[in-house]
Amino acid sequence: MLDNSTTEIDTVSIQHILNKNKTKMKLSLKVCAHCTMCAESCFLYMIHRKPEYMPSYKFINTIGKIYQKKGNVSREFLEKARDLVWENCVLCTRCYCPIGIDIPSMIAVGRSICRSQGIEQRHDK
Amino acid sequence: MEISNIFSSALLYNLARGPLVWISFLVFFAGSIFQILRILSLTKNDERIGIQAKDSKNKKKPAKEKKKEAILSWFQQLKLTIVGVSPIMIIVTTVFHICLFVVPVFLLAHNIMLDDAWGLSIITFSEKTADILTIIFLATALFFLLRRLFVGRVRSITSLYDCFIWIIATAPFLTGFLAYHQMFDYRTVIVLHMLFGELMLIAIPFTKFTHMFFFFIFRFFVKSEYSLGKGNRSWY
Amino acid sequence: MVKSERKPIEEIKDSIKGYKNILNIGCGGCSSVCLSGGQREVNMLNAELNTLFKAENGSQKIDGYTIERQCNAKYYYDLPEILLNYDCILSMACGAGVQLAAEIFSNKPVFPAVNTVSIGIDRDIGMYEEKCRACGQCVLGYTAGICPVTRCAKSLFNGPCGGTNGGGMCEISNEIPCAWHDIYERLKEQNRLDDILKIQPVMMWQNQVQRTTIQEPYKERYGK
Amino acid sequence: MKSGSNLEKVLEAGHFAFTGEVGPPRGSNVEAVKKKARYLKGMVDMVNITDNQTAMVRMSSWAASLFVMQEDLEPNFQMVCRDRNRLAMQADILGAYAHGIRNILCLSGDHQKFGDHPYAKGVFDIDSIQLVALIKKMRDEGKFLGGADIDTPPKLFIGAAANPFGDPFEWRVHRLAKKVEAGADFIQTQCIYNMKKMREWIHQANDMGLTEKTYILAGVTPMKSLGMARYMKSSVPGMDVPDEIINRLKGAEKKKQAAEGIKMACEQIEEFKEMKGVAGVHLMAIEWEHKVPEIAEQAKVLPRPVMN
Repeated sequence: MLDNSTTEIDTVSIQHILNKNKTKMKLSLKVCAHCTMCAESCFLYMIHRKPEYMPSYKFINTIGKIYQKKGNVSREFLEKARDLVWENCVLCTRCYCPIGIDIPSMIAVGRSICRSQGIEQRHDK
Repeated sequence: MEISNIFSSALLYNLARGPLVWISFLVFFAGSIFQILRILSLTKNDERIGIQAKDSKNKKKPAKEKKKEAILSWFQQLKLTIVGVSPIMIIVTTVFHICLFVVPVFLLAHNIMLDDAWGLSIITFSEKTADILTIIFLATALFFLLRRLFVGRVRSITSLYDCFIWIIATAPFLTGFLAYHQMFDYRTVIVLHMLFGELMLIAIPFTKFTHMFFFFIFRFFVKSEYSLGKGNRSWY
Repeated sequence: MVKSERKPIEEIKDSIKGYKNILNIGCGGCSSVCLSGGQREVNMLNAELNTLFKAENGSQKIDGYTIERQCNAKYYYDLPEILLNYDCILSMACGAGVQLAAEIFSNKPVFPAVNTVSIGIDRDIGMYEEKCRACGQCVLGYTAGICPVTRCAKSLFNGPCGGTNGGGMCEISNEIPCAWHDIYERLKEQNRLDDILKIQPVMMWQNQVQRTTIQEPYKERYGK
Repeated sequence: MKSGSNLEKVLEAGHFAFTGEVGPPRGSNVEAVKKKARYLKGMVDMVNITDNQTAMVRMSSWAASLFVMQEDLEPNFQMVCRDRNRLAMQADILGAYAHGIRNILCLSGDHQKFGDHPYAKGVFDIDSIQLVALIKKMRDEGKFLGGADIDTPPKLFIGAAANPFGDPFEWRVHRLAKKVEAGADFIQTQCIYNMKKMREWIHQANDMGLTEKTYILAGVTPMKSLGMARYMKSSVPGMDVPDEIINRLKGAEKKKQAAEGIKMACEQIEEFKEMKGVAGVHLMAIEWEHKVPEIAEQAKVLPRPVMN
């Protein structure tokens, strides 16, 4: 079922990026216990104290959802994802995960998917 | 036939305690090996990531410097780790996972069955200990559930799937507990217990439970800032 | 990115002597990436310092706060209010961050807690290699992507000196590869040796005065 | 004549050149310099005055050169890129020339790490090849590096060093070519022990026509003892000491090792005299200046030609 707003999104190139990182990403998404123990390791979470700054929240709601929808996401979705992977994350690569998930690389894939659709970091904010 | 009758039927009972046990163990072990190999295949035993620096090849190990006397006691250092950040969570999760493993493995009843089948058994807890551990397990599981439902940040990333996984993990213990105490219809409860246990075994390699392998491989064998071992593997 | 390492604890402690309430500001940028001054290091340093303070007389106290990047004023939004309760700042950012913090909070003393080491790459977790000295006149094009200014101990531009040791190592250490040996080998492989047969003229060093970089599209805006 | 130095004249006239070396003292002891110089008087065509050799602080090269001149010896002012930026270099060149110094040797310099001030800031503003080009520009164009005209340009005979042994070997002759192209009038090589490699290198230089454009003086350092040979092999950067040298010294009695060392050096000099492309020998008798007359005698390079 295709959403109308996905028409301007190049799903094929998103899927290409998804496939390139498939095994690692899917496995990481699968094993995440949703325990939220990563929260305090993010200094942005410590400043804002909002779930949207939790490392797990950031990857589950970007790359996680994109995998779930197999790349069929709307521009609005990616614009929201942009804020999660750029505004809410500086990719300082210091997130703690009790299970050992490589969160920064997931955020990085989220960024490259956004970029592939011309959705880039906002500098005017 | 009423639902309760299905679960107390002899057919299901025999199925659950016979072939289904073997099938679930088979699936569990085969699936586990598959998952472990798959996870390992995602990493490589490489000294360095990316282009190798020429010096890295013939770099001698530097002589060990005298370790500076630590300012912080071991306890203070521990407090700086995740243990200090989320102490309750760490204690609860540790207890939860230990019980999850030891209760079924060292349970007397399970070992008697093992003995019946193969004539071998391992040390077991007394029934009373097992009972207490089960209660502790159920309490920690309840803690997780409440946390999932009522702590905002946890709820923000909770889906139905998480609840489903929680049920699979908790149900064998709950039904085992009920069966041991002969609450409700024993026959129904024990069948449910067996079915849930088998479901969990099958689920381990293919669901979120896979973090059981992922944890050991990534925290001990893959190097990262937080690795617990001297891992020298890295993501490819 | 910029690589830095923490100063010895004695030096840090000595620098903030006499200040009661200290705020340790971490940086989520480079010093966080190179494990020298992110939130975790802030917590670690503070724990150590507070332990030492307590052991002495307990009149000093240090707290921590980590911001996105200390080299950009827009990330300082929370700090003015927080700083009302503190009489000095310890910064775990690189030299650039420390200076901006000192400029923004010019009424408060700012002390560095890390030594800025280099512009480098991440060779491995906790292992960084210097790669660039920001000389402002990049020569990597003819040196096969190997910087002679950084990697050659004598910053030579026209080939290896006479000191190279066996196996292509630098004269200063048998464990440091000779930059020019590597340049030669890589260019040979790429069949580009002509690049270094020409005599390279002297460098016009660009890093001898403080530089302000204005990108081309912004030149008009800043009236340059 | 580019400079009119004694060395230039000797080489121009086609004589086999023989040059020596003196290290300035670690202090202001004038007599020490002069004493060392006196041993070399009449024995060599020119004497190199080292410049903070091995990065140890010593009397400055140009100052020691002046004292050597007072002893009627022609100095070769060594200049390393480690200690001076382009301003100081040009200033020293002008001053040295004004005082009558006519030869200069351009070197990168040992890294400061080896010396007594290991944490000094190494200048390395320009490298040795660029220094050669700089001096050539001052001499031939009469211009500073910055382009301004020089009132009375320094007419120096420009030297550069070469190490035929450093890695990568194939590159070494190209580096020589760059130095020649930059304007090196003469080349003094690193101490040579590995004659096989030296022959190969000279052969390459001949093939490339480099030996026609510059004079190559082969570096010779007599071994004082077995210990020195071992030290040179293991600890001196860029040195190639083959095992046969060590073995030959081992074969000699301890007391006769020095004599054996001198004998080996003389054999080398004999070979260099015949080697096409080698215009002379640069004898680096390190802290052994008093032995130079004996070596020169034994090497049959005396008497030195007197030019005018």
